[in-house]
Amino acid sequence: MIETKPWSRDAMAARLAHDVPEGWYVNLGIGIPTMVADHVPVEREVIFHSENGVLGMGPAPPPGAVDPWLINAGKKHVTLRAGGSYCHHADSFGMIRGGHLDLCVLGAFEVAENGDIANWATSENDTAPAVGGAMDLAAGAKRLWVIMEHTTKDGRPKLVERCGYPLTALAAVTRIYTNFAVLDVTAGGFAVIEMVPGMTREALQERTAARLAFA
Amino acid sequence: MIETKPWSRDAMAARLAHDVPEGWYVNLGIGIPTMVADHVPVEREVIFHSENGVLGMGPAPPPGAVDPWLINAGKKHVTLRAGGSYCHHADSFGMIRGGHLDLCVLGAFEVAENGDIANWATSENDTAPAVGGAMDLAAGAKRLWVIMEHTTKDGRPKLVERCGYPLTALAAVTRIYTNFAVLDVTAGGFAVIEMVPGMTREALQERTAARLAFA
Amino acid sequence: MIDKIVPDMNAAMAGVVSGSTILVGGFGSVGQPNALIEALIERDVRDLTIVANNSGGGVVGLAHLMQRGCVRRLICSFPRSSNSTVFEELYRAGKIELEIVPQGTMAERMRAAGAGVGAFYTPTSYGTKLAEGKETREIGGRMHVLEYALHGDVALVEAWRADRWGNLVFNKSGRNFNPVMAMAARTTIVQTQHVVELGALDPEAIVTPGIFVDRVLHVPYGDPVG
Amino acid sequence: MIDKIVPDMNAAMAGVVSGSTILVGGFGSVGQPNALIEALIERDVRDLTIVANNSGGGVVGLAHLMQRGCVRRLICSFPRSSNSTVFEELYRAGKIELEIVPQGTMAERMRAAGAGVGAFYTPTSYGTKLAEGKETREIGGRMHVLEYALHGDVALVEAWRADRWGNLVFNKSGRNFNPVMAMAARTTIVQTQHVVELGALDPEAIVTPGIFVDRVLHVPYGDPVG
Repeated sequence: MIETKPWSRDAMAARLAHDVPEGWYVNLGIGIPTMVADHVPVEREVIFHSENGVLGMGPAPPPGAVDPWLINAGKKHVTLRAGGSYCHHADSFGMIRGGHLDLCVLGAFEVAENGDIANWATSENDTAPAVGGAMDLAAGAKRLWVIMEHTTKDGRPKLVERCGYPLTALAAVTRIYTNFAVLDVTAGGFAVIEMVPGMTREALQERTAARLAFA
Repeated sequence: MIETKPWSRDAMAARLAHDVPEGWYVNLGIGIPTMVADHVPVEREVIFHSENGVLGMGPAPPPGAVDPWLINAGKKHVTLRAGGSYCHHADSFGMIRGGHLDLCVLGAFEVAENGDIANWATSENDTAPAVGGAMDLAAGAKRLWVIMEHTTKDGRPKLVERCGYPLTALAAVTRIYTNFAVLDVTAGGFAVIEMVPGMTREALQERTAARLAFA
Repeated sequence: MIDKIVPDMNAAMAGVVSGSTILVGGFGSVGQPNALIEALIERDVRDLTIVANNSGGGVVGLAHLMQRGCVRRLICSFPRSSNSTVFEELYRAGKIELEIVPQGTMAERMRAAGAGVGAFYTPTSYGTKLAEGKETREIGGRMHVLEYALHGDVALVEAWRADRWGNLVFNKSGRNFNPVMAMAARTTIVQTQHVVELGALDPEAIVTPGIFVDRVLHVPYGDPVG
Repeated sequence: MIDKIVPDMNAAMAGVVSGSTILVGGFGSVGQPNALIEALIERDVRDLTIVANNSGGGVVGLAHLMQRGCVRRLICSFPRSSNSTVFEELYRAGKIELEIVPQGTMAERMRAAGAGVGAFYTPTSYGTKLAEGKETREIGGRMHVLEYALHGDVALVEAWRADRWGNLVFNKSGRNFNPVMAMAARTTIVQTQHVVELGALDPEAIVTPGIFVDRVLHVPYGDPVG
């Protein structure tokens, strides 16, 4: 196996951000997805949505300028851009479920080759399960992209033939950004559209528990 | 049959208005119901709702002070009281269907002794039928009162055992104000609670196509 | 830079084709996108399904559109008015189809379409002619009727103020069906009395956020008449 | 004169009894009616079903209420947080029931309750554990799950400004579930930071009209913490 330097989380977020065009309405999940916003230049107008009724979110406020009344779905303080607006939870999820978001980016425990996603519960949870808005977002957005490490910390593939963990939504994911590659979910399964420099087809396949197609 | 002087439309509206307490949220249908508002003194705060997204309607504006952007469901120019607000049609009918109106007052072609109401279509219509918000209001308000002439112009009773015209809602009406009497709809049918001066039980029964109970 | 403001009617109406389902805002003459309706007539799109609360009066707006034979089917709560003769004549002659929907059910069906709700149970119309043939279900001791989401290909909306992101506010009872229809269509086209700078609308008071809006045309026509 | 402003907490909480289903506004620590939650604890109402997005953190608010053994059942989308230990311990010990609901479904179920919709079909959760045992239906080529309206006996709401008719506006992301819950309960009790004269709120910008509000208590507590 050839040694490769995987993309950092920041690089993954930047890679995904590169594919988000101006004018899209985008919801970013907690974790790596949130980092995507930092890589969209402010002059490229992308309108970020947060489940808790914020549309047109801006970046985190500078220290000293925090408004305690303005948080995102991750409970972090944010700002509002000119043109932004507030709404209540039923209206906010109307936007989500009604297919008005061009893109949702989520993390995941597993993605299956048919686009199934598992990202809310693992059999290892001994605390109570917590779903939040993940199922609404996964089922509702026009496109669902996943951004995650290619494998778990102990090297288990997260791209699989069939999810083992409880599902969040069926056949929802259309694209995955990992620390090793960018993949599309196609009718024929995972199709690799880009790999980290130094990565080989064989090495990527080894780290993946489903058959990969290469363009 | 003893000669009686029936209540005028204005007197009927005043009689009904007398029974509307402060604090109620009230929707008034087109026709005689609309006249009810004129008989609620302004210091008795009753909050009038109009289907087209107006809550807290005030009286018609004086000539010269008409705002062309503010109409009620009857397409008449109205005003807004301090404390009033606007909403869109889905929210407005959420108020109606969700049981948040204390009272709706409608006119009717017929009311049956079980509270069925027919007020939107007659077999005589040769134009297209038009239902508007009648079915939502009849099904949704906490109380549905009907205000109407006791009989048709040609003397046919409008209080009946069973409606002949297409129904607006089933078992919805709880009280009727006519030009001759005020009646409750009870489990035992129509119960007369007041009659116009000079009216007798026998004469009222003659003008009614269902058995009347008298207190 | 996002700019949903379009320069002219051609740009506003691009891609609106015959056979479409078109949601038309307004209640009575207030909040009706008259300029956009007139543009439908000029473009001579036909075989339309129109969803609107009223059928139009006189020979302007929707009545004009119907008179020109452009409307195959009307979904409507109240097609009757003091001067709705165009519709009534077409209807009697069997030249236009009519689906009567209770006003609240019509609003809720479009809200469902906009909010990704496939269908819902409402107590409205249970036991009436308008519920004939529809599924029913008892919920919480009360009978309900199953109603499906009502989607539009296009929504024609009138707003009071709009910005380049497509954020909208309305004027008094001009709000009516407009925000609901804006949610429910694939393409939402707005005529607005006023265009304002981005940021000029109070974020707490924006009624229709731009996420529901595709194109905005500035049509400062003035007050509704009639 | 209508006056929904109540003089003290006793008047605000009158009639709130054990066994109730209580809808509690707030998302994270923003827009949470903390004073009203504390009053539940002081009144020692028990056997409660709480509907809230989160399970509370630390040992204040909802966590405090649970710690005191007042909550039998929690209906919630996200009971986990960095410091939600009170809930987690009770849950592991089998001392509290949990119904997990997707956040949008939870909001929509309460909106349905408020808007008189008995039940609705949503694509959310189809094919997942949270849809197990639920009715499904194909609509427009897509599978949907049937979800029922979620009514409250009481809603506890936090507002920014309120008038004596009970009209409310909120502050930024403090809006969240508050307007939805206000619609969905038999009795809606509001704590508001500011009380204003009738007519001071812009009629175009009132978010929750007083028709959904029963009592308003002035609690100028300041900013959310944490």
